[in-house]
Amino acid sequence: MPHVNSLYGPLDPALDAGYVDAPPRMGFFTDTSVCIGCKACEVACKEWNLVPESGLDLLGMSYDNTGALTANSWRHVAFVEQPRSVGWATPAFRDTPDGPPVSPETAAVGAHTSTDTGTYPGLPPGSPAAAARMSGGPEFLGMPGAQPPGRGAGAEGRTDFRWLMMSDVCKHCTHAACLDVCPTGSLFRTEFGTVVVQEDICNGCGYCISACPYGVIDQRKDDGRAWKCTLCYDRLGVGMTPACAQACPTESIQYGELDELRERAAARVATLHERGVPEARLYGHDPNDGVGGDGAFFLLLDEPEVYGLPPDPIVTTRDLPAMWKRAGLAAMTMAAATAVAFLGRRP
Amino acid sequence: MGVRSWFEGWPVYRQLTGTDPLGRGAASKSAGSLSLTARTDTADSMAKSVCPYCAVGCAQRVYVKDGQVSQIEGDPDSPISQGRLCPKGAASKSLVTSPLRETKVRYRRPYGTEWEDLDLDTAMNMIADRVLAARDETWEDVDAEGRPLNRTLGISSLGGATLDNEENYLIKKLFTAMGALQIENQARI
Amino acid sequence: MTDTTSPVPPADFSSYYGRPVLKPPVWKRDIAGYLFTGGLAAGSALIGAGGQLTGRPGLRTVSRWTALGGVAASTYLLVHDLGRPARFHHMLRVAKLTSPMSVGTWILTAFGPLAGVAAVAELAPLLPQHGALGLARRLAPPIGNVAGLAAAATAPALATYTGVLLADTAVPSWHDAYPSLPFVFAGSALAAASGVGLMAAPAAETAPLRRLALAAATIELVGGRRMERLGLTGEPYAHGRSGRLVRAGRALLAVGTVAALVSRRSRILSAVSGAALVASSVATRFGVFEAGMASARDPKYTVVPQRERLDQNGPTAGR
Amino acid sequence: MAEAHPVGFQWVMAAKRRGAKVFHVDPRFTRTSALADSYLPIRAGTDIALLGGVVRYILENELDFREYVVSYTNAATIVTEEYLDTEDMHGLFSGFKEENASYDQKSWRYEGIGQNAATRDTETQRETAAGLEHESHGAPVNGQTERDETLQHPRCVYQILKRHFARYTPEMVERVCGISQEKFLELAQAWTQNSGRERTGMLVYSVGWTQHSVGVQYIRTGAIIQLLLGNMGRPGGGVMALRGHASIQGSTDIPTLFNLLPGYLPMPHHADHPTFDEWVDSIRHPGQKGFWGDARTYGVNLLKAYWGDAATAENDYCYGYLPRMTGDHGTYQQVLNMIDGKVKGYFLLGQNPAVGSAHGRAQRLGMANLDWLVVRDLFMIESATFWQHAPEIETGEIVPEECRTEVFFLPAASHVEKEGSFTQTQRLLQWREKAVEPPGDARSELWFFYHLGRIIRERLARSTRPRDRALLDLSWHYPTHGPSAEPSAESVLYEINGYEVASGRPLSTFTEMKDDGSTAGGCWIYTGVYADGVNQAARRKSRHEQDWVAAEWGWAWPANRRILYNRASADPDGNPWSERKKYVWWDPDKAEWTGYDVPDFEKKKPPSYRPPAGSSGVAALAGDDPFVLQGDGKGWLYAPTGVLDGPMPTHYEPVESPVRNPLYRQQANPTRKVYTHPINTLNPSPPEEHSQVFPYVFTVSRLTEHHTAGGMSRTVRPLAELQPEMFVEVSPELAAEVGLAHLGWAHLVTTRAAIEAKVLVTDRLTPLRVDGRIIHQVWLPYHFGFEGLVTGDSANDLFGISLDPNVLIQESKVGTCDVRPGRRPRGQDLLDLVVDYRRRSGDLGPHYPPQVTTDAADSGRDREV
Repeated sequence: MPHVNSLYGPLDPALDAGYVDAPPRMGFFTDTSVCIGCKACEVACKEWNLVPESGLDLLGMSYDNTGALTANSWRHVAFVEQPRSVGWATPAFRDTPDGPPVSPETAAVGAHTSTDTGTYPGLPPGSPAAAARMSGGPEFLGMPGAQPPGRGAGAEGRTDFRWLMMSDVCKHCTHAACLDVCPTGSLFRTEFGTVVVQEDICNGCGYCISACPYGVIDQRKDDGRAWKCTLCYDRLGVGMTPACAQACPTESIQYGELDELRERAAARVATLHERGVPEARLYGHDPNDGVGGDGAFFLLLDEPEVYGLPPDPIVTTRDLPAMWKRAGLAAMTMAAATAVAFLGRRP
Repeated sequence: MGVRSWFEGWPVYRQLTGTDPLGRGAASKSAGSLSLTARTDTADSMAKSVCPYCAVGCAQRVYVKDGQVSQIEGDPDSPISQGRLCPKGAASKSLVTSPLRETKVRYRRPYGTEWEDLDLDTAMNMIADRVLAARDETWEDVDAEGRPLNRTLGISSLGGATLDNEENYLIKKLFTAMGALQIENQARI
Repeated sequence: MTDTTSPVPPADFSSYYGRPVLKPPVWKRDIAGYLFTGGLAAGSALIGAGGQLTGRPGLRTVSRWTALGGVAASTYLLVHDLGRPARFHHMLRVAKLTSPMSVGTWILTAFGPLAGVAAVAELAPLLPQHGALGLARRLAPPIGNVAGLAAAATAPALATYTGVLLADTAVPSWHDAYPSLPFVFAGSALAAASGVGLMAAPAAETAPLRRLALAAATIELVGGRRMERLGLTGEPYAHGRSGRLVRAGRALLAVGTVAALVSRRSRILSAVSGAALVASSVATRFGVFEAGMASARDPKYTVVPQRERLDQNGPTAGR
Repeated sequence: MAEAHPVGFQWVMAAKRRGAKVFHVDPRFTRTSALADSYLPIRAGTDIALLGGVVRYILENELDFREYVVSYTNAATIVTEEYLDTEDMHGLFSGFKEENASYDQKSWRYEGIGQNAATRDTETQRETAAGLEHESHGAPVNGQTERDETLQHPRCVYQILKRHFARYTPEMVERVCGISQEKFLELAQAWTQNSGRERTGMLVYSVGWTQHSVGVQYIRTGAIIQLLLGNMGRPGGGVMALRGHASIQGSTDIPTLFNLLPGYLPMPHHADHPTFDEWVDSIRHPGQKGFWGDARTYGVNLLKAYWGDAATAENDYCYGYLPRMTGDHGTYQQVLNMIDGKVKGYFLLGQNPAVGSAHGRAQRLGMANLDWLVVRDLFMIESATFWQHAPEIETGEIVPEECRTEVFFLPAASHVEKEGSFTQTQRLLQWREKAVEPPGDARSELWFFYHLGRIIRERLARSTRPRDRALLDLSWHYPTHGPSAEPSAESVLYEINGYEVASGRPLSTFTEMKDDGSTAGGCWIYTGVYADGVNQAARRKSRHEQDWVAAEWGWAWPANRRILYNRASADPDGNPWSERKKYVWWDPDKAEWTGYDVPDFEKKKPPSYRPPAGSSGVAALAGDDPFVLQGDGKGWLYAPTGVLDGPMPTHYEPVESPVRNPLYRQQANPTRKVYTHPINTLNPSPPEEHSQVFPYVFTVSRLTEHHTAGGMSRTVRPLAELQPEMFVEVSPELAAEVGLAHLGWAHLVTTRAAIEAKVLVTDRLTPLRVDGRIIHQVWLPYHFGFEGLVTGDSANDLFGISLDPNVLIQESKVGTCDVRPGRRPRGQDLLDLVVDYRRRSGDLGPHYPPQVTTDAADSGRDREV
């Protein structure tokens, strides 16, 4: 029977999806504070899941030439260059004779770029203004391009710099809108609590794409179906680690039982705070959040939106009962209006 | 498939009768998902290998199905790599199964403008002819003072450092016996 | 260095290279078209039933055919929009209350054949008087009447579920408009169906349609009034291409309704009012559709409201 | 390290998690910098100045690990008074000979030794890259030395070192490297504080360090620091070379290098080694300490393995068959000879010099002037299609219809299509099993060379010419199997390992080798890899089933030893320096060395052992001489012989530099290898005029997403898409100065070539203040070429050819260039552009900067000395 929390709040999703003796819920903890941006996850995923090519254009978004999670990129490593220091490091350019930072301007240029990812909507163009702010750090440093960068004056020199990297992936939400809106049952909850597109079922209706609050799921142009991370459902079934987590050289991507990962993550944040990295925070770990907690959650070093993540997503289906009520009311109004119109005085 | 079993397999029926009324999981699992398994599990064989890119020496497992490489991934047993691979190592399957790989001998004749096909045996014999000819043409027996040289400077070789030790051994052995001295490797570069 | 002649104005929110957080819907215009045809079919089925029950055979016939046409077009558009059209029947694997599209599929599955039978029953007078077909000629009208009423019974659901269809997404302007969309769509469906009736049905039978047009306009405008008041995510309903379409829809609705009310004897004015109502519905549907697309393409509509919520309340917690 | 060796970097991250502090020094802020605790932007080519600063910091503050330094290094050894330092000679050491720009090392010797044991003059050593022989052993020196263990003697190595590095002050580091004093001191403090009994620090470099005209001395400087801090031979210490190719270590151990035979035995030189005995003695240096005393055995075993029954004591084991060097026969000399028409045929075996070697244009023009070229590769690489698609086609320098080179492209087997062993960067051999058959005509190199040898031997079967005896007598019998008659790689490994001739029993260790022809073995340092007839390199015992040293995974040379010189992990008495850092120690109860690893010491020789007077070889090693392959058993802070450009590292500017050497009048390495070939023109550098024509410093390296010349990555879809275009990274300040736009085009010009690239303007690059000037650096990946899924101009085309004197490796990590906005010109206009730059930078003829600049009057402070 559906759980009282079937649409919102903390929940054991496998149990809710009808699995009687489900194994523990499995997930990813992606610790961006140790990510080296090597993209092994992107490649290992493609190799295992036979994911096609996703475009051969230089995007100028730092070292990100993938651009976004798409149907042809189930892992996406984001790169953000910012003129501020990461908590653990000595300011990178202390005492070098440089001018003001350029990262906001180059980010703005990067926002314009595109590549044919072979998917739809793939990598839509961005807004330069917003891009500029991201690379200006949390406090935007002002109008980029308003003045030419200084030449060695040193006074206005950039001292602080950090390069954030983060391997993004499907969040495998506790309350997965993509799954709930799927009209074919192609998207389904596995016994591991993960969310998977069944490629033998999907008919490419595209509803999941609009429903995902993270912009994860996407459609392949040539084949019409929706594709995303399966958390390597086939590997999980035989007790293997997902391809990306297995490849990840620095344990930035950790795979395991979600409960244990959450404990590990909390400890990691505490350690980082102790070591002078107050900007470390978790994202998607909280079962009380708007999607009931993510099966794939993150340790971030900046606001989520800087990495392209929504800051506080709420699953759309939370409001579904209210929506149906409104629809019912509207339907009754419609029927009543028709009745009144016909039952009214004959001309 | 009988009507009855078809009906009982119909997810709507499963929704109505099973534990998953919302059709979120158990009820909507497809035939494909039911039979899904990791292809490493169904491989015919697995070879223990080593990544061909850098010198860290990450261990790889190479899975083979029907005579084709079906997957290459890190070997978790390795004390060096612990099963991890970088993007290059992770792309090893694409490397060895790439459609861009050349699998036929190609020949460009002097002053030619196009590649031509050549039989492997023919190529081997032609190369042997040329090696012997170049050696004879440029052979040096002794130096000006009569000290032995035993060599040819007419033949050069430059090897990549993805050659196996055994290969390097035979290369060096053969060239040395041939008197070919100018044998070099990426290790110089 | 960017082109320093066109400095980038600072934005008041962060994002990843200004790229949208969401994937804009992949639905093509097919779906906007479907919103219209589905609504038209539903409204027409209701009007058909009204005509049937109030003895307006001309109106009944026109509406039944419109309903069938609408539902046929809807089905075509829905299937056509699929990435894998040959797998349209996979929609019938499951019945999911959480999926408005699944619910809608089942509604359509019920409505479509009923509307079809009701419409086909209108062909009875063309059948011969005797023989097997004569039997059919005699049985068809009552079957058609039952079917027509049954179709009408499902019609309001068909007209309004599409509001949920759009609202049950992460698309900011659609989701936030969830209280309004079913009413807008209900009104728009009635307006379109009334419009077709005004154009095609015998003038003598269209009186209810004039009242219905007024009711439709009332429902749509009252229901839709909240859309622009959504704050940031209401912006696309008022601005840009989508805003222009929505405004055009309103204007046409007003024009059509007034024209319908004053047209009474004028066949031409009736037709004009009908056309305006139909056009209004088309414009409204496309406007709402485009507004959602616009809101998904710009990260502002995703990030800013969420950021404001966070700043005010802290992280969303089990509310 | 995160960029080029991500999986190795996991151990850095593991250390960081446990509290290690990570410093990263690089001209540009990389993925490694992003994770480091401190990043030091450095001017490319100034590492010795930085590390020299650390040496000075240690010595001035007496922060060395004194007990280790006194006992295990040559710090206490007294040097002859003939020795003169760079302090006295404007940047040269004593013994410099202008006529051949090389050092007579006689004056560098230890006190009390009549003469350094080097038997070959230093120019010959340079020409034959003799430094490479030291990969497995120290340079020759006599065993017994005069010492002052108080380290007070003015001519003891400790004091010499202190004086030599005295001018490498934090201020000087800042002036030369552009690294602030504050940053420098942070590094020096952390390094010294994390070394000693309880702690060890590790220095990690990638082999870009070797690609400098002073590359060997870079590494020497690192080694000096690690010796002073007691970080050698101990867990968590050492100097870690991150090599860039799967078996590049193996390629020097079992070399395909002109100057080496397997096991670092030198290829004979026509003048120095006319006879077998002279050859052997030149290696073992009679009277010297250590394992090279048995060089004769190693030589005999190699020759026995090569020529089998034909090799007998009577014929000096066929020593006469070996070809002889007369000078430099290295790859760059070969290429210049190709251009001059002296080379007939060229084999390229999985190597792509058209992209991967310095001076790409010279490489391609050389290939275009051969009789024939054999390319064996997986993909159609640039070096196979130079006659079709090279940039020189566009400029008209290569015309296909006029290019006579006959090209054979033979598809190669991939690493999963053949069996064999790779030796990774820590000397660990790992065997690969064959997974599938190679497709079509693809074959292994093993197949190719075995069958080429077979065919050639068949052709010559009836030859009576003496020159063919070496081929006909060659032991060339390897079992083959399968449809394509693939030779057995294990049978080759068995021969490499060595065996008893009579019984065929595989040898277990090289100490079982005999010098009487009763054993044969192809590479003495690899003996044991096939011990007991078991392929030890194929061992794959899971890390979960053994300790952290994991001795049962693969096999490391020598003798499966994982840390070299690990005797130094115990104190002179044989006890671990500390419980935390214990590794190998003396067990007095069992009277033997024991520990986690195979002790790098004679198992039963007690710490208290002192050699009797007059002993030599292994017996001469005292119980506290941990550096068992060094002639005096000590780690060398000062190299009395063997390093051709000086006994101690000295900062010289790169051959192409916009900066006058702030430390000495001597500008660049005076002993570097120079090729005065017309094609190899070099940009002028101070004190010459016109150096401002090439005002910017460029450096190249790898991206994580690509591999070397791109033959294995630009052809692979999931990699190609991750870095799909050639680009150049520039700082915002340089972009403003030159007028470059992010994602726009730029081209870079040197006297060799002009190449174009997309521009990435990034804060990750910064200008540096060097000696009062602002120096801009740009960075390029060197992966791109004109074939493959993604293409672009090759960065290596920009370089000229200047080599390190010790190992003849080219300076391809730093050069000067001009940077201009927009795309480069095409065709003849491109040549005109380069010619124009040559005209502006002096003259049109080939240009070579002077080797010696000590009399240049412009130099700064070093005259005050």
